[in-house]
Amino acid sequence: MDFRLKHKEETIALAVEASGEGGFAAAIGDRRVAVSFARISEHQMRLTVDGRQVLAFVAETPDGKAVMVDGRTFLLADERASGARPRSGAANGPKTVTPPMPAVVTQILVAQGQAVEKGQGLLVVSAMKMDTLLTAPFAGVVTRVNVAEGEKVAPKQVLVDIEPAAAEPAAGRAS
Amino acid sequence: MDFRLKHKEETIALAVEASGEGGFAAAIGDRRVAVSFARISEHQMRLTVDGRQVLAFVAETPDGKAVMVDGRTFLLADERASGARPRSGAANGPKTVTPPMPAVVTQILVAQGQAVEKGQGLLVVSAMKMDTLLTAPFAGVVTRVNVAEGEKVAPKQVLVDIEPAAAEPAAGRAS
Amino acid sequence: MFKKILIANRGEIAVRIMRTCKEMGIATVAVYSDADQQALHALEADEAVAIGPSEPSQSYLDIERIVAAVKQTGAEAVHPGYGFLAENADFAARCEREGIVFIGPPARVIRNLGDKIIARQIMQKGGVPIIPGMLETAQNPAAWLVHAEQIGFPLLIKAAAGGGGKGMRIVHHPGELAEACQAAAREAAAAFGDGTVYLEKFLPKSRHVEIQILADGQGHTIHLFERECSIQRRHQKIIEETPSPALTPALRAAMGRAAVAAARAAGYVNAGTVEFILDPEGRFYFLEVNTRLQVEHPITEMITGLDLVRHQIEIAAGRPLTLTQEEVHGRGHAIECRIYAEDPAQNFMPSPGRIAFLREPTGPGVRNDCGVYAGFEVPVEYDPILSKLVVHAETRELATRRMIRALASYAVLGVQTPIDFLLDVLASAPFQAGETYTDFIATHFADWSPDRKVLELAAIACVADAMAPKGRPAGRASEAAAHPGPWRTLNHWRL
Amino acid sequence: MFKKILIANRGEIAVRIMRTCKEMGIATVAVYSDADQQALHALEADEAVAIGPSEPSQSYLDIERIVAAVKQTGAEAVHPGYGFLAENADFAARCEREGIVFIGPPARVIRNLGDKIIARQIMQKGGVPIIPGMLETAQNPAAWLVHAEQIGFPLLIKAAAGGGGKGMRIVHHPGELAEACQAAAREAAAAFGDGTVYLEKFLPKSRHVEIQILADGQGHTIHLFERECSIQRRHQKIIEETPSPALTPALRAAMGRAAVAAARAAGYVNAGTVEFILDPEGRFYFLEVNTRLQVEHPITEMITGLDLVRHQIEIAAGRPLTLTQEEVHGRGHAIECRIYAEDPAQNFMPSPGRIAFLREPTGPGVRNDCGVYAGFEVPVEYDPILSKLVVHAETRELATRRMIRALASYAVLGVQTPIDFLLDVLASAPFQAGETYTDFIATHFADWSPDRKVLELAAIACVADAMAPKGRPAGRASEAAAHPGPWRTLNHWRL
Repeated sequence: MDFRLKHKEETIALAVEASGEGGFAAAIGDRRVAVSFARISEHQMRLTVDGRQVLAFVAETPDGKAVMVDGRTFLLADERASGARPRSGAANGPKTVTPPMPAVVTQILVAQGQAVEKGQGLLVVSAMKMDTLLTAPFAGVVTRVNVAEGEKVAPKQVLVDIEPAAAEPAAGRAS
Repeated sequence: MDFRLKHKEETIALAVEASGEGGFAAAIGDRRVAVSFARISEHQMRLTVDGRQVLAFVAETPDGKAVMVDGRTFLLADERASGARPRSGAANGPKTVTPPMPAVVTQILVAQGQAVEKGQGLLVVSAMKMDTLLTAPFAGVVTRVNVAEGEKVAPKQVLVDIEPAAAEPAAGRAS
Repeated sequence: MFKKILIANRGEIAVRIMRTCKEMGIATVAVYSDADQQALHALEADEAVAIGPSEPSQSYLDIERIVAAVKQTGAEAVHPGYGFLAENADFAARCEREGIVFIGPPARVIRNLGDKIIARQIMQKGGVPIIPGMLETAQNPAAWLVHAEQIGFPLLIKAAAGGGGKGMRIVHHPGELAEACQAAAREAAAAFGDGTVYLEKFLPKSRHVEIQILADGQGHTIHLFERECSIQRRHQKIIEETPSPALTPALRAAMGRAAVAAARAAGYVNAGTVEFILDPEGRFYFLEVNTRLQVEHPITEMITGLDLVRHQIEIAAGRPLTLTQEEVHGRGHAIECRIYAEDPAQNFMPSPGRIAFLREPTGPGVRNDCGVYAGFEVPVEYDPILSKLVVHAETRELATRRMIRALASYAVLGVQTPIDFLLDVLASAPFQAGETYTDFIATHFADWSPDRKVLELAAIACVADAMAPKGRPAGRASEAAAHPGPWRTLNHWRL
Repeated sequence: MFKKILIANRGEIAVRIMRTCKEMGIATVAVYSDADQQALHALEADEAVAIGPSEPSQSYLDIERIVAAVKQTGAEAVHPGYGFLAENADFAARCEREGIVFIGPPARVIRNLGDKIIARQIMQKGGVPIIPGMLETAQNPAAWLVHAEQIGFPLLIKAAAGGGGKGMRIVHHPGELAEACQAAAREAAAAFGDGTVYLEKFLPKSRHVEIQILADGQGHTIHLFERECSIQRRHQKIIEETPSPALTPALRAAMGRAAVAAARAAGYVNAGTVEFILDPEGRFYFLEVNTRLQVEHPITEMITGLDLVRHQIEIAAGRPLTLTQEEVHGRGHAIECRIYAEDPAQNFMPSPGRIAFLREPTGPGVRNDCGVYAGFEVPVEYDPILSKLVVHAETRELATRRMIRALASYAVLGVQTPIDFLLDVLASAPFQAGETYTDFIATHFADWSPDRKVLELAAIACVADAMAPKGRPAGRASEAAAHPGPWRTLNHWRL
């Protein structure tokens, strides 16, 4: 059985072979490990990995499976599962105006029809007492402001549509 | 909606009338209370009873629903539910040889065919480092010893069958 | 003593205050906004009053609604916690007018100390060393320049009404001064409704050391030693400890005396904190007074064995402080780590969301003042603090090890936390050497990224979790009912 | 220092010992029986070794299996905890022969102090007051009677090898003596393989007060004050506290000196406890030495700020004890309540079973040394202790209130516990007056039955639980993925 787990931009591939109830051998890169495991509770697993005993805490979250080992928590997602979501669109460069975290819109600085420069401030969102200015990813014209002040917004949600200026390489609207 | 909850030998009857989502009025004896409630988690309820806020912790157990309020825990069982089990057979007087708690048989003091007096020691069970002597509930003859030393036993399980002596009022075997 | 107190706050600090109230036999009233209907503080109180929408200005910061909740429930006193209305002189004054006891200093004291220029004047008069700089504001660029040259560069522009870095600018050259003053004033005006700014000497390699004080209404003031709070991100403390690795007994005594003098100069009553900047030569300067219970008060409780909230309530009830300075002893070493919902790998960006699983650290010398629980949705509207993990041990080294053990056993799944970052800070050579200056994170951890050494282990756990059935372990085979037979206890063992 | 320690125990004490090991950077090995495959102590260790069937004699008490586990894992030392092999001189001797460090006193000391008659001889020679009574056994009824009349009635028959009340009888009249001696000897022989008994004066209205001592291998011995452990059911402690309400500073110092003298007389090394009986006139008598870590050691840790397990390990590693008597100070008041799986309404009958839900108390000054978790099946084979709830506060009154708050917030569902009983004891007038004699429960709580005042509330909760859907609160409506857009942090606030 092969697992491909996404962690941020990286994929961890595990070739897993079950060895009886509660055990498996896994190959990760050139490393091979013998694992035995038992579920302690819904969120707690006991592992023995090459003789060392480890407690792992696991919970499903909207961003993938959160797994804590030794005080270190990682978000892992099955790459093949539908909607395995890249944690970051950084590879292509951010092209949409969307908040980095769940937040509240506190200020809107542009209006429909307004021309904006790349990097120009568009709106301010606030989360947990920290204000964040969202800026234009490229030069263009604001075709639509999709939110109002006081509105709750979330990552991926496009807050402002911008029609790129002719010189912009990216095709189409930022959406 | 009427609830009849068994607590030990007693029955608590509640006449309950739902008042919208998350609220009800209950009559318990001559007391009438207005209750609003919300589930906080699988095992935790928030109640407001006549203005006072109370946290209650609830879990199903083999002996009924365990409910903790203010550090006091009660076992409550729906009287009408199938197998609503009396916590004690004390009303009829104990007539069977059964351990009071899950335990291990550590000593058997009688053998099949042996005559025993009322109160005579039959076997010793041990739980959590406490030994308990189980005695004959009436005079008679041991017709069968159902367990062996070292065996795990549980309440309700009949460990020794005794045929009552002729003088005994109770009909039939102790089983 | 009060029969009922309303706690005008939320989260861990509201829960912590309620615990002391319960131990004092005082009924508690929580207030909660729409976002906090199922918040822990609202659950733990004897009564809970809804005070409005999630937006802080319409709930926790709304004086009218808080006062109405006090009247509705018949509470005799209000504990403001920290943040929100805790240092709002108008709120304290309103309580005074309404006959509600405000658990904190008098409104007048809050107002004076809330204006940094007035506070500096008070301290100078009281003989407390202040950072070299202005004691009033200035009106024109020429006047600024005169002051600046007296002080010397680099210098710091600060807002009189300020806090949290707003309206603050470091200026290195005379040429930058005028524009920086104007920008700072604009920012301060926008943030506080007051654009007054002033200049102070900038002390680059310094520590933030604060002294806890307690003052009763009868003129008796003592201090409870220091807290070192130099490790900060975004001007917000993240690790605090006491004693400070930088203080000698003589310096501790001197700073304690200065803090008591500061409190006396200000006419202080109740618990408060006098913040100082300590330079590498051991000179200390008054920074400000926090006129409330400090977030990091638990480390002082750990080393002194005192319950600061109880002392606050008793002082507010008019009782004299019977503790003398000589009776207060610090023992051992305490460290606090603030567990925020934030992502240290992304510049400590907030991370609200649902706590999917929570496992708190426990054990000897471990205290976790926690305001959330598994299943709770951490709101986007409020401060990101989830809990404060505090440890106490015999020495700084042992406390550090204890904190590392506690952090490593703390699972918060569903939101990001700085737990792994804190593990690395605690294990670092500069921390262990006590080189805790206010530039600590910028100097040593600017490029921090999460340790990946157990990532593969986490991936293995992920696979194991997928392979292991989720069903509960079956209950015991034994029958459930208990039909007591005839039995008697034979014997018993003792440990 | 050791690199790896095997903990030859289970439950809360094994977990507690591992915590200190982790803080000291020492790897831990757990051993577990079949019943304990998923026990907390087996989960928390770095390695866990199966040592056999559930029956204690074939696992936790099996010296061969423990020694084999030590060798298999390469552990350098064994911590025996309390109970099981902790006071087994043969095990300590075996460790000595195998080159395994036994974290406790030398085998010879354990053997001497394990024989109560020899211990009494040692103490008398060492100038420690002992309970009036015999210093040897007797061979015939006439000899018993001679001793008995010298001692006076009522008197107590005790087993030399004894513990936990086995082989113990109170005798009020000379006529009962011969038969009681024989019965006690039979019981002792059955329980301990040694029927030796002796007579002591019975002190009816007395307190159980014990002194914690620490002795290193270099002859330096100190005491860490007393613990009052008078409140017992079935001769087993259930509430302990320190300081004792009965001790004056002078008496504390005298008992401390006696305990140190007792330790010196016995050649004691490592942590130990000297138990005394204290009569209402303030006279104290040596009872026995517990040659191990005591169940109730946390209350001493709370008032002294010391980690006793760390000191045990350091002493066992041959380090000198650097603490002096003058450096040890008790501060505040600590109380421990033992949370057993037992039913106080049914004569404290054991209550094994599955923990269906667990919510531990938290907060300032609260420590819960817990050995179980929700979902764990508490085995029938072992001691019923689930956790030890410990509080610390400034005074006895405040500690009592803190304990009441903590108990009232402690939910253990699925097994019976004495939490409600303990709440009533803590709230009672005799407890609050400090009238804690060994007959406390028999005198004040013999007829105890559970308080029913919140039974109706519980019934209402039961109904509400039945009416409320069990589904989890839905997650936030927001989309999950995070596509960072272009953004930058604008500002920040400070608390």
